Amino acid sequence: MKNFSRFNFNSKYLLLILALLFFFLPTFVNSPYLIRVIEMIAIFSLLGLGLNFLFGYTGQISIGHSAFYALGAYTSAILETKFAVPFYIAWIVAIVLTGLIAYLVSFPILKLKGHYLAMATLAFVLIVETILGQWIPVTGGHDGITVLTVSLLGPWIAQNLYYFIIGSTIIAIWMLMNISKSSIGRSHQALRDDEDGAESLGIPVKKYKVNAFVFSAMLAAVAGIWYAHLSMVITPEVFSAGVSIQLLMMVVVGGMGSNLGAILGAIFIIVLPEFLYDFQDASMFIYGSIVLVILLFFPGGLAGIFKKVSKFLFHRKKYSGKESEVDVQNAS
Amino acid sequence: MLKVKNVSAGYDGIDVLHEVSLNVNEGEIVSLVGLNGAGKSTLLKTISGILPAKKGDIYFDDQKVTNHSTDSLVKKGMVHVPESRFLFPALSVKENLLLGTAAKDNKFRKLKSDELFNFVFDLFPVLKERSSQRAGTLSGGEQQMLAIGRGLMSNPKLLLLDEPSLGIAPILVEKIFESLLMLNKEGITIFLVEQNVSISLDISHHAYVLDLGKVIMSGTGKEVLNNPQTQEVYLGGF
Amino acid sequence: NSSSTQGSSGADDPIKVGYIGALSGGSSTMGVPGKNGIQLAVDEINADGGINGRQIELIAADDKADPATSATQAQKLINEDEVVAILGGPNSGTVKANSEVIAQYGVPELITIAMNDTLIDPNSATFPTTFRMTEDNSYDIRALAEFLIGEGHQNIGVIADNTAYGQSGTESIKKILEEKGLNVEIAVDHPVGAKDLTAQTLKLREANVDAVYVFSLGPEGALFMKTLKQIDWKVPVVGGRGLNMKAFVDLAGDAADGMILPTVINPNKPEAKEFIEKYDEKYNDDPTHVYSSLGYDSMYLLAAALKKSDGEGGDALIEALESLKDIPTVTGGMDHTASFTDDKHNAVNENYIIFNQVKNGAFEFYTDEVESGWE
Amino acid sequence: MLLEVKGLTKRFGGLVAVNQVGFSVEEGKITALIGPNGAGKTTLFNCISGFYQPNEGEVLLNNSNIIGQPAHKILQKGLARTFQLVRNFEGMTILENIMTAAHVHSGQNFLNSLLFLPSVKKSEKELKEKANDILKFLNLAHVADKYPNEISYGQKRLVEIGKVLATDAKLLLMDEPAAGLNDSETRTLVDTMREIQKTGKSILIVEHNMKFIMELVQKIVVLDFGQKIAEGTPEEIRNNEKVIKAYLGGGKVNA
Amino acid sequence: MDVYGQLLIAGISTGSIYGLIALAFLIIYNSTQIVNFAQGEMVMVGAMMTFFGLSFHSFSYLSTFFIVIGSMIVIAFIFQHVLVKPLQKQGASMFSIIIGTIALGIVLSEGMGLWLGKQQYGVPPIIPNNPISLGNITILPQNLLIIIISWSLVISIWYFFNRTMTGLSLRAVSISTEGAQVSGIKISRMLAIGFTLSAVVSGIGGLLIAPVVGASPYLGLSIAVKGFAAAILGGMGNIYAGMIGGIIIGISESFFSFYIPSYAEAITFTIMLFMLVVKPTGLFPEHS
Ligand SMILES: Nc1ncnc2c1ncn2[C@@H]1O[C@H](COP(=O)(O)OP(=O)(O)OP(=O)(O)O)[C@@H](O)[C@H]1O
Ligand SMILES: Nc1ncnc2c1ncn2[C@@H]1O[C@H](COP(=O)(O)OP(=O)(O)OP(=O)(O)O)[C@@H](O)[C@H]1O
Ligand SMILES: CC(C)C[C@H](N)C(=O)O
Ligand SMILES: [Mg+2]
Ligand SMILES: [Mg+2]
Repeated sequence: MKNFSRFNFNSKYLLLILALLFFFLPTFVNSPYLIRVIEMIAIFSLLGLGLNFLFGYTGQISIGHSAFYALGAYTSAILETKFAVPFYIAWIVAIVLTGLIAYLVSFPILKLKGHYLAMATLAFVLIVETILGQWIPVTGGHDGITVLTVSLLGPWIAQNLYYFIIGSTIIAIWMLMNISKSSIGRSHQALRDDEDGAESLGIPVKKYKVNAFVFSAMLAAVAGIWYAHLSMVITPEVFSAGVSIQLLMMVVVGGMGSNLGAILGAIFIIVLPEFLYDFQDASMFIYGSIVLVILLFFPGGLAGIFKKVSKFLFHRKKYSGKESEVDVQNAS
Repeated sequence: MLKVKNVSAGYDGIDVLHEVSLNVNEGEIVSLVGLNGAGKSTLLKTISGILPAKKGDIYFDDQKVTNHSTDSLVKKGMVHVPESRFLFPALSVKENLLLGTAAKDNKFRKLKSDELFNFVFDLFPVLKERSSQRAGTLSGGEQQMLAIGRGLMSNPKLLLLDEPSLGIAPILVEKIFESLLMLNKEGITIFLVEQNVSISLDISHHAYVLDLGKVIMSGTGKEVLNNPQTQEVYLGGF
Repeated sequence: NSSSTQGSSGADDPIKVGYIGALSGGSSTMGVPGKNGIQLAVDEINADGGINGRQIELIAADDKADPATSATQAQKLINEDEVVAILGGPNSGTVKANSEVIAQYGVPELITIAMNDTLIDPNSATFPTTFRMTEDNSYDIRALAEFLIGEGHQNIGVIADNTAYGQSGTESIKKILEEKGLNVEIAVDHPVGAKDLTAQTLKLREANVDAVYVFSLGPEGALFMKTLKQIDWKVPVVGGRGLNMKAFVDLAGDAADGMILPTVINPNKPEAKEFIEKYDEKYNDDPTHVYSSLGYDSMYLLAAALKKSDGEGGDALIEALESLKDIPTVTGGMDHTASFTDDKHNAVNENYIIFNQVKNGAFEFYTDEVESGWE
Repeated sequence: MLLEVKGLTKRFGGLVAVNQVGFSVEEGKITALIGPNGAGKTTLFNCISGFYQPNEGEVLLNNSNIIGQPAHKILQKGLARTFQLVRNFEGMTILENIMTAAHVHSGQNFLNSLLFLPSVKKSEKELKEKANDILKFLNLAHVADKYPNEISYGQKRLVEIGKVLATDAKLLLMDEPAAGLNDSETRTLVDTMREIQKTGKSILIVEHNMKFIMELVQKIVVLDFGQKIAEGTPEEIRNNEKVIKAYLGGGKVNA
Repeated sequence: MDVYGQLLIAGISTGSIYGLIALAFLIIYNSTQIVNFAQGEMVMVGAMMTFFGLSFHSFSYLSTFFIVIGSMIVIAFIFQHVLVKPLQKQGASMFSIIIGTIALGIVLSEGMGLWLGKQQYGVPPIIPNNPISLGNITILPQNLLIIIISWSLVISIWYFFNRTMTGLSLRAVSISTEGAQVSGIKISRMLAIGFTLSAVVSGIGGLLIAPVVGASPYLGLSIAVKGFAAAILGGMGNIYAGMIGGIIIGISESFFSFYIPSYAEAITFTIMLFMLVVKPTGLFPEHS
């Protein structure tokens, strides 16, 4: 169907090349700024991939994804800084705890559908945001928590955090790629299209929804951990409901239902503003307009454009052949 | 009353109908038969303006109405009861029926029922019983009755019916066809797509056979029904 | 580690200075005038021959009041644009996020507007190179505490918004007022964009306080004043810096009359008057001139240090900043001057705060005889 | 007995849609459920397949009560159903639709799919083969790569059948599989159903097409106003006065 | 005792604002199935145009009212013809349309900010704002006005949707466009009515709240969240439900703000979550 573009990395080789490229990038480019931008893209890709799986694949809307992003970041930061827990344990606890909370929340929440689900997830992030802002002894309130990355992780890991971030993102892409070409992936799409229909074919709809919810929350937790250690200070604003809305926008602009789209969306949302500085006051206005243009003229999102371009470049013959076929039909 | 001239139409660049021509004269019942996928529903959708015609022309009451909007055609008296019914599942039976009158005058008028209700309720008493039930919870057959009932509410001149017997119990199918005859006698022209050819051709003045988007045969209802080819393809085996 | 590579290039190249603040979103009410004030100063300095002959180029980055964006922008200004110094914006939260990044590179940051108490600590390991033009919340609060004592109030109630500004303000108010022997009977908060503050107001009234300290921004502050009027509770009110918005008096109408609140610009001061005229002629987007004047002063302060370091960044500039002494400012009392030392990174000195009083729906000069300052 | 329904009742507010109905389906046989519109046939199907909770009664599948179990569990126990109105997964091709229907017994789960273990790869291949076989069997091979909204109504009905076949269920509940088909197509469907029966499956059908029913089934249960009014062989039912009066009518339709 | 009465009055008047925004959500939803995430920005446009008329140009209230209504009609037109129609034409999913409304919201607030400035502006009250007392309880005339106008709007629009042919047709279009088509309903006209009505209600909302909370290009989000919550809590299928949802949220916020202000909003949202879990399609289910 046209609504959901399902363009994906169709080869593991492409992924491998990407992985190698990003692993060796720092040896060629010596720009901390560029590295930071790539790190932020990777973090948002993790968020986008998870959300896309939940939303583009399973059809469960969430306007509360930044709550899980926050849970990952805060849990690891609190454990490391307030309880002196070694970072590797803190990270595992953060991911597992976020998954657990997602699991508990998903039971009542996933009973809801469509707009009701949207509101419930929005309420969830607003509640989490309030707690982060008000529970001062634990979360530091709006002053947040300062994470002294170097002393917590040791200089070597702190210096090479980039590889952890990129590595985990590549693994996440690989996993989702696997899902999307397996029967599990199709079953998730099936319940997106018709819940009763899926249920009648033996697909445990509820369980699959919960799986997707928990998995995407855990990916968000990983993103949160990276963000906390990269930025070294976390405050509730970083994880606000507004960020959740941005994430949703990112997935749709990238191309709903497409893993590639989630990544292109992340690039878009991080990089575009960098180009808009020259417009100063008008930058957000232009940003919003560009999003509108993409939605209006490129239904498949950025992934759709990407697909078209690459089809044009690499399969020129086949493509133009098909095109002319259609033309003849139209003319007749 | 209805003239279809060399109409081609289809979906997304793929033509389903190829230069179809046919006529429905005022006061007649005309049937269209054909195998699954022949393009019968596509033709009805093209006539009623749901689907654009890519080529050819459609005349209604000697007026060219090719690609006119569905609502303007309903206003002119052409009503389509589609195969997929397109009811309003969340609205009550009564509201569904009322909406059949939407085209008549769309002022900010207050809702009220009129004698048309009684006509439909006489035809399908069960709808009266269920008048405040949500259409979405009706049984399959009840929904079909509601779709036909809604079509009748606008007091049409020409009724395009796509498989009215779909999902209807035998005893009621008889009743529906009797009513069609009655409606026809009252002056409503009917263009009918029906799989149950033995009964539909039986009451039709005229019939066309569609195959792969082309009209391959036409004649009076009886002629088409008794044609050996029809017998084999459409009645084969029973 | 890379501070030696920063700054000084060719003698004719402009000296690049960055500004990170909210240029869009709600906080742009402060961030944009801040930037314009800086630009006004830059234009004047350049017209005047620049920094020892070199021009200043201002590169402004929009952080949308988002901490994550702010940190990335800091990275960009330092690594790509190679600025020698960064002027920090109006939101404490984003300044906090970017100053950690900036400090890593040994680049000095001079905060223009943000007031959180914890932003400045010359002896901290994480942001030893952060400076601030304006003073912190505590400075304002001390001044108002003295005022409250002078008026004979004892039991004080606090209402604040639940942002970084309001929350840290409340903490500081509690601490300072108690220190000064006053009693903070109750503190309530409310979300930004609240449409109604009846509950909070009633709660303060139930607590029987002698005076109320409002630490919210303009619109909610006005809502509070209107609610006071509605329930007919005539209690003396003092406010925080965030109320210095035209929206506050516009919305409050006569409900805010009599209220005392601190500001940084004294209309009777010739330098301030001149600034106001120049600024309004060019931009006219900051009716209270609080944020634009702070930006303006910040840039002059930085320029003074750059002259000393001869356009050099890094340690040289930090040293230069730390040795600034008695630089005149358009903000502050009649003859206020600013200075830094190696353990005083807040620029202002005694005699900085001015009190306004709201009268007939406008801010009016009340007094610059304000006892205040550092402990 | 493969399926036994006992004293089943389902109410919607004041309306008793199914009223104390009991009947059984024998292994390997095709049984029909007929009755006027609104008699409660679809409601009964929904109760048996786990989509509705009946107010009273039991449903025994292989002698164990399945009431209260979720629909997917009931399918895993071997009972599959089609819907009266076709419902396909719009975002997938017909082939993928069928593959999805075969998913339950594929052995794939979230974890092994995440890692795409060799077993998953193998199962994917098997699913595809199985789906292709089913499409061939139903004469739908040529629409394998089309999307559901691109095929005709009759084809959609066949896809519905394809899906329940793919689930490997032993007992298939079909709601009006012949609706919208013409006589010759119905004839073909009869053959198809017999083929299905030969593979050892049992079928319970709701259908208004009497030619189809009389030709195909071994036993008929008749509902009217939610109650069972008759049960017997096609021959018995055809001549049952009550059934003629309530349902079959004058016989013109069933000529 | 007067404390509770006062809290109740406060809850009802903020609740009425939420209810009014919810009404605007519900009008669009019940005529197009679209949840308009730019609803808050539409209210913002109403508020900013009020400021524009009253403070910028010192027009009278009446002319300002017409300026607001006029600009809302323009926005409704843009919304329908530039955003929704093209998206629907390309067969975009519900989600894409929601994101489209979010993007439109950004464009509206940023565009407004570029035009009239990104400040927060104060707007004078419509009627002299001296508190009226009812026994021990007092209320501001502006709040009373909000309550009266929003309730009358809800009642009249409910009547329109449920008791007139056009209203029924609007609901029909939202349920099934195909069904509406074959019933002879002129869909584009219905959409235009739905969009305009919703935009006008939002504009009136902006006009009413501007004197209370001021006008700023960025006031949309917070107000939309509460309005959306009110609509969801009430149930999206009923025009009046949003007002009741709004009142519940308003009163809950008011009372919890008294006892535990820091968590009042969070508690209100938690209560809403619980209510949703019990009644997954709102207090007044979509179709009773
Ligand atoms: N959710 C519901 N609420 C109220 N009434 C309902 C509901 N579902 C079904 N009904 C009613 O129950 C009766 C039985 O419906 P059911 O769908 O089982 O009939 P059926 O025998 O399948 O008829 P058909 O042959 O027309 O499909 C119908 O009259 C229907 O209107
Ligand atoms: N929305 C659509 N998009 C693309 N192709 C379609 C669409 N609808 C129908 N078709 C194709 O058009 C052809 C004709 O379909 P149509 O529904 O008109 O057939 P029909 O004669 O009514 O068949 P039936 O008896 O099964 O209802 C079919 O081959 C079908 O695959
Ligand atoms: C009100 C402003 C002067 C203070 C600023 N919002 C801060 O965060 O410190
Ligand atoms: Mg058809
Ligand atoms: Mg049925």
